[in-house]
Amino acid sequence: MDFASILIQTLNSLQYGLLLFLVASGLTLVFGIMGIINLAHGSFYMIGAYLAFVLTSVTGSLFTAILLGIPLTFAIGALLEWALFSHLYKRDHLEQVLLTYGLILIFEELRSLLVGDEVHGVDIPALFSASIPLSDVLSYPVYRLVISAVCIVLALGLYFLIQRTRLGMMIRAGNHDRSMVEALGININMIYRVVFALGFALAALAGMLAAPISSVFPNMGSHVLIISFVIVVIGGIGSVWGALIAALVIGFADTFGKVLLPDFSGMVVYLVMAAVLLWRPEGILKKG
Amino acid sequence: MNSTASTTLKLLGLLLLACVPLSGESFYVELAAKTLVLAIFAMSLDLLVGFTGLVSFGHAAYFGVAAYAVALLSPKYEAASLWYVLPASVGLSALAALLVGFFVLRTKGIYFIMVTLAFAQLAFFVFHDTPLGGGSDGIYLNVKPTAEIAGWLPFDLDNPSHLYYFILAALVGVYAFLARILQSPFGRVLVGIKSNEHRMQSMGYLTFRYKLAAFALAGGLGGVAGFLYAVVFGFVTPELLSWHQSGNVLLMVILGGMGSLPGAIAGAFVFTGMQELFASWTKHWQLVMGGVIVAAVLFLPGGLAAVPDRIKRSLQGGGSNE
Amino acid sequence: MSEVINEGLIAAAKAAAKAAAGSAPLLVAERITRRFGGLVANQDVCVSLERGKVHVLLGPNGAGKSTCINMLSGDLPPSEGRIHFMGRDITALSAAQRSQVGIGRSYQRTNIFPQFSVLENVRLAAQSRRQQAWRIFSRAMQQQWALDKARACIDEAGLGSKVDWIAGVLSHGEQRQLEIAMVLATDAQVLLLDEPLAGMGSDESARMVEVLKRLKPTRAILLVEHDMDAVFAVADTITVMVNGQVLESGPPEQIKASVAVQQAYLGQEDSFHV
Amino acid sequence: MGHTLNGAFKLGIGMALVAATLGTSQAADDKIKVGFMLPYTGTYASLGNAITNGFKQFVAEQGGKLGGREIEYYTVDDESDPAKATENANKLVKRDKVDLLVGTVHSGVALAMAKVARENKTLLIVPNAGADEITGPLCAPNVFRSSFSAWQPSYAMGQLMAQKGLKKVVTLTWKYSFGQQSVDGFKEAFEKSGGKVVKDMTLPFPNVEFQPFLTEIAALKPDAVFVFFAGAGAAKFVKDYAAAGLNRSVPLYGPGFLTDGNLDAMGEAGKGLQTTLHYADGLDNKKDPAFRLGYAKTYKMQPDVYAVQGYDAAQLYNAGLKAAGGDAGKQAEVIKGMESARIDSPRGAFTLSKAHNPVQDIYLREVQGGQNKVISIAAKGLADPARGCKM
Repeated sequence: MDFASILIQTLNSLQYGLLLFLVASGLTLVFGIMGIINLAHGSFYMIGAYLAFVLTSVTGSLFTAILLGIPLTFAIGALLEWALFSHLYKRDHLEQVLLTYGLILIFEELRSLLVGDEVHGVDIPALFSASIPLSDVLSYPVYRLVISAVCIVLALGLYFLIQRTRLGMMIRAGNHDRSMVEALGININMIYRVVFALGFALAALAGMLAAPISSVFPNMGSHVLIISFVIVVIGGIGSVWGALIAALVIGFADTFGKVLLPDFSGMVVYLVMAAVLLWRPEGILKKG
Repeated sequence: MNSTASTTLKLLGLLLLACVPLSGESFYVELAAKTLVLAIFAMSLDLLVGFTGLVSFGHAAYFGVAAYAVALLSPKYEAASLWYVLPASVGLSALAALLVGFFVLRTKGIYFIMVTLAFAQLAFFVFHDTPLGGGSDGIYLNVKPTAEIAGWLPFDLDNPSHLYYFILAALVGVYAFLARILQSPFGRVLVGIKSNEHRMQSMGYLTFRYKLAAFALAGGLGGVAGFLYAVVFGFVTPELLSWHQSGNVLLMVILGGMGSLPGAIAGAFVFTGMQELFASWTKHWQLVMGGVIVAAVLFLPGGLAAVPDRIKRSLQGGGSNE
Repeated sequence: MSEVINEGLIAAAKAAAKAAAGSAPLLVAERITRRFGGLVANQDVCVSLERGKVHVLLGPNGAGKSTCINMLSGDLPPSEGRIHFMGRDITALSAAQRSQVGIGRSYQRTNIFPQFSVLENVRLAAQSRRQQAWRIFSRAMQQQWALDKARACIDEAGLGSKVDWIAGVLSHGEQRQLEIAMVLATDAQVLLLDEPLAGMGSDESARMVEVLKRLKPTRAILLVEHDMDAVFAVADTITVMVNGQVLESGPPEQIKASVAVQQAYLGQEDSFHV
Repeated sequence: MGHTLNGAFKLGIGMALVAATLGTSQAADDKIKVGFMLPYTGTYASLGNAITNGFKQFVAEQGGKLGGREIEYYTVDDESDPAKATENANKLVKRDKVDLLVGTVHSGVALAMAKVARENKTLLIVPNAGADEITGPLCAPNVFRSSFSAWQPSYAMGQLMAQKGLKKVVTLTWKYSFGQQSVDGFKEAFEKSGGKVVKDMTLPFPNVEFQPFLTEIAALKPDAVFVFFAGAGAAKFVKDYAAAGLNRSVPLYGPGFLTDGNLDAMGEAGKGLQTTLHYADGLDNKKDPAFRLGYAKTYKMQPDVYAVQGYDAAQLYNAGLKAAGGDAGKQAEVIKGMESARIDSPRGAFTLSKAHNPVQDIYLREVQGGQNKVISIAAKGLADPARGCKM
């Protein structure tokens, strides 16, 4: 590989890693704060992508679709938490696995009933449909840069939310000791609901952003789910920053693995995980 | 419930299963054979989930490793010897479990669930991506292994009835093996680990080793099921190692009630039965299945396992009509 | 895994234990310190346990007694300092390995197998002394030596009449006795007992004190306890801890007379009236 | 022993459930039983439906009969899942005892079906799956194909690209046998005519993150790129290729699955793409317009190549049944009739090779105005070499 290719592949790695971060951050928050293992998180990504498709075809613009989609998915998330997940906090992990596994089946079939099984494309908004020439033959799509930029902004937003706001303080407290939070007279149920809805919205937003470049198709959530698990394991449960680092590591490992070790590309990500487990069984940034 | 009655019930169940090939309906014999294979698979996972307290969400990996081992170890157009491929494939799956166990048993709780899943995915990609496994198309086992020993053929796996009884014998064998192990000092330690691992450690048990042994053992027994699956269907694909497969077998264990070997067998039958039944209603049968699962978790804490107890209790409650 | 590497060390410690059965202290902690992040839970604590003696650890809640016992039992690695058992350094051994060399403990919160019978609880403890994991086909209930030993330890702990009961339905005091039986079944030379009398009625306490007295001659005992009557009934040495540090250590008379101890306990709910 | 009782009790429930499904009765009468094993859910659902529609359209044109006999349909959704393929095929073959098995789209599943068909001597028509083996090493007297082999469109494309004077080509496909067979067919023709494949790249199916490969293509700067992709992944690939600006400097070619059914999803990015296939829009024969009109009337949508393949599967069986006087039991005569049939297909008439694969014209098509317009015939009467077939 020449230098220019390496640079461009680096750009690819960053973009893929940042998108994965968006999905995994919600997952790690729900894991860390609520202690719930959620297999349906990949479905949230799928729901986001299909929402982007449906809303874009109705409204004609991905912008509008995303603007409508964020509050909508937040609301769905809160509803799900109220209806289902709030019953799971005191149950053991096995029952959580079971219920969220059932949810995957339900979401996929609902998707099949409501939207069908065809593959659909979502148009890139005209504003970002250009490409920037990087070498004499290759251009880099502006939209991919936009995705990276949005992800970075959201990561900063999450940082601000968790470090600087009252909600963030409650989230951090809940992360360490839920009985302490309750002792402070804070409504822990409300925190859980907000965190869960936030996780749902983040995963769905990732799906919406990715829809134009990945197209929308059945079972698109399951690959994302397992990669997100790997990211959470590597980063450490509950650690948003661990998730960011891990997502970037995975982005690089996957991108360069594909080109350099094509026969083993699917495995590279998991080998990275195995190495981290040997080194630090609880992830690179374990929470207190 | 005394033990004579329970033994009688078990023998009755066995008799019932033994009668299936007499029906002569080859499709249903094969369906029953598949269910028996899944029952073996479910029992092997129950050793981990129900008896040792390790919720593995990647058990399909060992099932798949053994299935692939049969396909890869058999010559393309000749029969391999059963007495070579069976131990080899079971050994390989146990070895894979030993290796994976060394990593995953360093973690606990949610981590353990996710890490077992991720390692199963790694195994999936070994067969999916590398030249070893033939990609997503899988590999055919063109000729079933032969049971011939020095010119003498005790039974013929190409004969569907022989194959069925071979599987039934394997089921009984695995059941007896596990039942015996659970009564041994080793088995008691596993149950102790499930109940209170920390206490086991403070009593001087190096629990990691026991868990690793259990993990490898469960992997090997899952391999028995994988071996039989490959022989029944003559075809292996990476899907055998997929996380849906791991999820389904976990479901069987839970449906049957964790920590009960007959329960695991029943779970496999209930699962297959539901699948066939729902699929005959609607092509969106997974919606029904998903709904049943979610409802079961919400409204039946303790799972289906608790249902007979509930019925018993309600029967006893209304004892006056007897 | 460190558990595997230290096999040789365990064997050596066991051999030393047999050879040195006699006068020298069994367990010695030298200036052990434990930090949690910025918080110092134990600083430079020294404890020494001898066979035939009961060493009591006293102190208000949060003084660091449990942290200290956790470091001795191997549940928590010390941040600094060394721990010796019969002259061998065992600082690096895990809890399971320390149990194997002869250090047994009970927990502040009852820590048993509630679904198992009393016999099975103790039998499992006895079995831990001869781990023959490869014998997966023998029946646990036919290992006579383990059953005999379990029954003997249950008797020793005063639970002889409840052998076949399910542990979870025993009274609180009986569960504490069960814990003692389990520690005994592991052949422990050193007993680390974390508040064995907590939550007991006076009858139960008296019974437990009898048990402790019976055990004392053949073993070294570390006792964390708040019940002053019991403490002075059995103690040979008392160490008082405050804020993670040793305030004073010596025979009961010395502690009773100590001005520093009196001051430290002034205003405390459970200040001692002797 | 409470748990044993529970276990036995549950075992009873399980048995009852299985018994309940056993009870589904099978009507026995003198209709011909046709079993569809096709994907009706999942990614390939629309293909499965198109094949079924095509088959039924021909039957409807014959007054609801084939070879003068009434037809009864049995349907199994194969979910494109190879792991369930043998079991699903057995449902139709062993449980329902169909006279003709029709299926399927996914090559892996089709291979499993071919195995079941061979073992049980059930007549099988494959209406899509292009795996070379089906009419190659695994060929059998009772196994037919109404579609194509992976080799056919790719070989035609290889010839064509060499004729265009392209020298240095990079290939990219999913790493499964159909993709690799496509690339092999292409390479065979292209390198025979003096071209050179400078790099073969693969990615695991159904991975769709193409960006690293596009970067690699840009670094290699070939004269052209040959790809095999289908369905969702194909649409995405074409869009990514255009977004990377590669379509301006490195032309893209491939078998027609790249664009078929994907024209809407690709949008602008697909414009001008040239592909090879055995079917196209705007074909110059009499059969096609009539077929299209009839299909559109019945199903309220335009037919595609899959509908054609289903339609031809029905034609093929019709020819066999006629030769046997409508008696499906005389399998040898049915097979003889099918082997010698000349099928008047909407794609243009074709006959079958010795290995039972269509000998057919392969068209060069170009994406114009939302259609795969035929440009020329890339290969006339192209027959699959049927390597490894001992029939």
